[in-house]
Amino acid sequence: MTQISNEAEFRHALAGLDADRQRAVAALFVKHVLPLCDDERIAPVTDVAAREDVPEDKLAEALRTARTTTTDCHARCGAAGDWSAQAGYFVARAAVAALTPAGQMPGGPAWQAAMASRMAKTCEAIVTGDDSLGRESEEQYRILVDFLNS
Amino acid sequence: MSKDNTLGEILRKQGVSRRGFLKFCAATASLMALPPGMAPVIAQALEKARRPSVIWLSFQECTGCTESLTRSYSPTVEGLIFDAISLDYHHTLMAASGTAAEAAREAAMEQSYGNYILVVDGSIPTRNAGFSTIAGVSNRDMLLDTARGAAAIVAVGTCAAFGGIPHANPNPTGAVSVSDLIKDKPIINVSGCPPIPVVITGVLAHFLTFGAIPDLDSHGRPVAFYGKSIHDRCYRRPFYDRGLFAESFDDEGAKSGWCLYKLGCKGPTTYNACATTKWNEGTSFPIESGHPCLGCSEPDFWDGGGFYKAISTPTEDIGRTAVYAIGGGAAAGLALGAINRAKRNKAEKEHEQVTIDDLEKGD
Amino acid sequence: MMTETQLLVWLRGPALQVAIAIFVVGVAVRLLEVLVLGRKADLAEARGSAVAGGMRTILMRSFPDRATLQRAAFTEITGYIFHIGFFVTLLFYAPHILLFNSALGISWPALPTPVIDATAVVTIITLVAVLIHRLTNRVMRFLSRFQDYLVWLLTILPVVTGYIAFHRIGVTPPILIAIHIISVELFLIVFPFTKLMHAFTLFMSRYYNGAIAGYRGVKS
Amino acid sequence: MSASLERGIHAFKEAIDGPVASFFSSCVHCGLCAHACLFYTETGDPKYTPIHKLEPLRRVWKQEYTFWGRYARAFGLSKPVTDEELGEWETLVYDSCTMCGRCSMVCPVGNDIAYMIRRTREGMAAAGHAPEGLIGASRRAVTIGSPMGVKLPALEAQIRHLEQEAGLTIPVDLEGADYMCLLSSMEIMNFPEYIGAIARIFKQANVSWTISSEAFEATNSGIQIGVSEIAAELVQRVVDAAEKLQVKAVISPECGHAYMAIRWEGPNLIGKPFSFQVMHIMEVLDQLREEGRLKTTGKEKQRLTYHDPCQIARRGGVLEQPRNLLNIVAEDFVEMPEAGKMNWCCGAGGGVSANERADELRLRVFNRKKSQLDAVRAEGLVTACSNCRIYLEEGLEEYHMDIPVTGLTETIAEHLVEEGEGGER
Repeated sequence: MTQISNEAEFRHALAGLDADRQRAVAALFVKHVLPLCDDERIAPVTDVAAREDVPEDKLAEALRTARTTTTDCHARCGAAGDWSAQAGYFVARAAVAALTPAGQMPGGPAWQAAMASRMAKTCEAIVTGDDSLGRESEEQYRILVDFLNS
Repeated sequence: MSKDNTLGEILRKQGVSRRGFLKFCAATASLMALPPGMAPVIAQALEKARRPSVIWLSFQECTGCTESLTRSYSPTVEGLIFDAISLDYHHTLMAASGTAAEAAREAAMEQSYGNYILVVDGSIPTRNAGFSTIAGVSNRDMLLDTARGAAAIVAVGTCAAFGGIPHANPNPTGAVSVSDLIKDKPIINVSGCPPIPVVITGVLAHFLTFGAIPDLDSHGRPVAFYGKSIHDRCYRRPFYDRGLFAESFDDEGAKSGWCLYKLGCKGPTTYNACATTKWNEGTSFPIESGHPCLGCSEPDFWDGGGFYKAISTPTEDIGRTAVYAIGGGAAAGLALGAINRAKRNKAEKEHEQVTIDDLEKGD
Repeated sequence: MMTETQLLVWLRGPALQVAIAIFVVGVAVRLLEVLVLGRKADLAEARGSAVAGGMRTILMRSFPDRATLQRAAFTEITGYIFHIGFFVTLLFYAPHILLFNSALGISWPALPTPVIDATAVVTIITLVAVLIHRLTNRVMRFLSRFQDYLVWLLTILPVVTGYIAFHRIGVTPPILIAIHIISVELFLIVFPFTKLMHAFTLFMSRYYNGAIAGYRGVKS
Repeated sequence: MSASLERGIHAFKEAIDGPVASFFSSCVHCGLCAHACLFYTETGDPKYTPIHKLEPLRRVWKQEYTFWGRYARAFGLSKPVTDEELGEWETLVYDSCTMCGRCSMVCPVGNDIAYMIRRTREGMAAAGHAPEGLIGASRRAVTIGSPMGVKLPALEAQIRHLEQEAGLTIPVDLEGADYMCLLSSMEIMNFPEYIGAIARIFKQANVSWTISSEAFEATNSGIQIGVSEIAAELVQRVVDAAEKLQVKAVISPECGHAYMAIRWEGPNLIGKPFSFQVMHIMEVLDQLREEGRLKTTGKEKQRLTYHDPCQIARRGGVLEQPRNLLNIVAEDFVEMPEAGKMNWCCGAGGGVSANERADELRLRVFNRKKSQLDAVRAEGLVTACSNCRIYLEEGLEEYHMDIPVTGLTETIAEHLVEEGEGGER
């Protein structure tokens, strides 16, 4: 039973996964923070990411949808920023990371998806001021451990 | 030779063969740019021409024109023509002098009133009659008096045609040309300093043949002789066209006969027949002898900006003007610049702070 | 009535003096009006040398970068041709050199007259092409005002009248030379009030441009 | 006192100096600047010709600062600038110009047109003709401290997240540190990984750095809208914070106009040289690389190309550094045609992105960037300005091009050698 208790082990474990498994665990991270995003396009896209045997074009099409959503909800330069909208933006970015083919993302899709999901949680924390939500990384370690053991 | 002989009889008496006479007429026809067919017409007219009476008045002149025309060392066909006319009055040439000379002139005027030819050389002083008089009569009065009965007037030489050298700046005598004083008579200006002999006789021949004056250009000069500029007919033109110029009077360029533009040649702005008929029976003409054309057949050639300064050079000291202008411009520029700078700095001092609330237009 | 000789003497004399005076004073005033306004010292920490940058741009801006050359080939090429043609005709035609020599005291060898003649023809044709381009090209037509067309005319006239005066086409030559001199004097008189000033201010403009960029370490 | 035409003209008068006068004297209406401006090349509309955008300033120069112009005005021959005209010119000066300076690089007589646009905006803003978006941003920048309203608590939450979850230390208000890092709101909101990246890099290279809680905002809406007083106020905050913390240098983050504002315009805005250096983050990283303090491993496999942000490269002078850095983390780094100091703008700089009215035009002219990218068929685009980054993403999205865009600092951070804490990566 691998134990993951810090960032290096977490990254190391993720890096060890092959493309499909990275996508699957990334989908789990995204699902975990999905409630923070009110853009309905992200949920189906995350499901596509979660499925094992998905044809290439389906994945690419899902990626394009996720990218479009990211572009739509990023904070506009110079406009008054809305942190809850930002949370949705980061969930979308997490979905994009999950669906991006392995070689194109520095650090790998799963790790990027995890980082983006944590950012979504931070944005939520800024809005609610409730610091307890800050332990997203522990949640992700647990998700990864369950995933590796399943 | 009495007056009633025809020109033809006189010439035969002097031994000019019919063929020689016809050759002269052909030469004159070609010279006058008349069609070859005109040669017999000229011959016929000259044959029958009554000996025209010619009065030659010399005013402010240097006798160069007369000299040019009457060189005695070689009898030329022009000379014969000249002898053929009845020159009734010419200071230099006539034997009589003093009152006899004037009497001859008055006699000639009365006798062929209305159809004698008045030839004038020299300009006419107008500022003070005393500058130039003949037998106590001022040039001006004599001209006006003699011109009244003239059939035509031939102003020989740039002085008579345009005022020439006496007219040159500052023109102390108030010299003017014939056409400045006489407005009601046909005047043929045969400019040049002196003019080409064959041009003078050519004009006379034309008048004798056709009884009218030849086509004239805007300056009253016969187009046949003054239609083209020296430059157009200059034998050195190819050098000009290729840009080969003599830099000084005895450099390689000058020795190889290159264009004299840089030495002040006024060929391009001078109208005369020098380049074609040349001088001294076709021996040469100024440019051929290596000296730039002075433009002597043009009005005010004496004040034409320097005989040895090229046409393209300024006639005033441009360098000095530029230096003064730079001084003036700099001063003005600094002053105006200072005003601008003060205005801009004042604007900055009076700057009204713009805050975020001032970005909206006034409601 | 002024005779042709008097006209030429006047044109080459007082009239030329007036034209030169207006030209020199005008240019001096325009240049000083710009220079005296000056420029505030840059307080930021320099990365490169402004002076080196300025000098460099004065030279290098004459050579367009490849992409601009491709995009606006016509403007660039015709621009070079008629500028070089204009200056070669002006500076290397023997009689012109006499003019500069008598005004400035310096002289230099001339090019053969047929070369100048050909250059003048090329310059005229190119300037006509430039006018057509200014009338038809979207951007140039949009930008052009009356002054652009006036300056075009005043620039081509000296070359055309000079060509005609040399080849003595039409009216009597002294008038052709007079017209040529008049067109040059018109060019000189109008010069300081129009974009012809670029012949002088472009050095300052390029210098400022290069200095601003050079200060920041960019070769502009 | 509300904005008015009279104040606008007054600002124009102040804005005119030697260079402006020289430039207007030199323009020959040749139209070459249009061919360098993507707003013209992609629309073909001659009104976007750069020099034409300066018409109001030109007329004020002519009527106020030339003998001939004043003379003509005295005789009523000249056309004074009217408020309607300024209204008409607003879209030309703000929506269709990012002050990218490409026109300034090609003008054959050397006119620095971007220099003059920056000054024209001083008059436009004072005359009340600045776009809504920029007015809002400037208001927020002055009142809240960030054009996007990012307050300190939000930044602190980000910092907390980075410290607890990524185990990094983000020193805030650390007096005597060597470097004080500024952040742009865009980074804090959209690309917070930048903060994580510099934290990791500086940790590895043991750089002493800090972030000031009083002045963490790098952007400067003042120079975008064209109100030097606002720009000076924003710069002064950074100067005060830097001097309070006695840092040796301030690091301008991955933001184009922020670098221009603090590095080049800053001292001139507040009227005195800085007591500290100003460096762009890429200059710092390149310096670390040279000093061997930037240990990276592995390289990006996909074909990467780099977008030079105009205010950093062409107008800012930071050109070689990104190349040096990319060459250590990218195997297949290719340059776009006309990259470097002649790079084409992303179309969103100089306040255009904050101006909603300009969105449609901005996306339309992005086609120029597209054709530049098409020439190298890149699989990844790296840049060093978060505004460029987000609007490159938007542009690529609009033209259906699947090219991920990443920040350079972040890409470097991904390849850092992780020492200690759980061994080799």
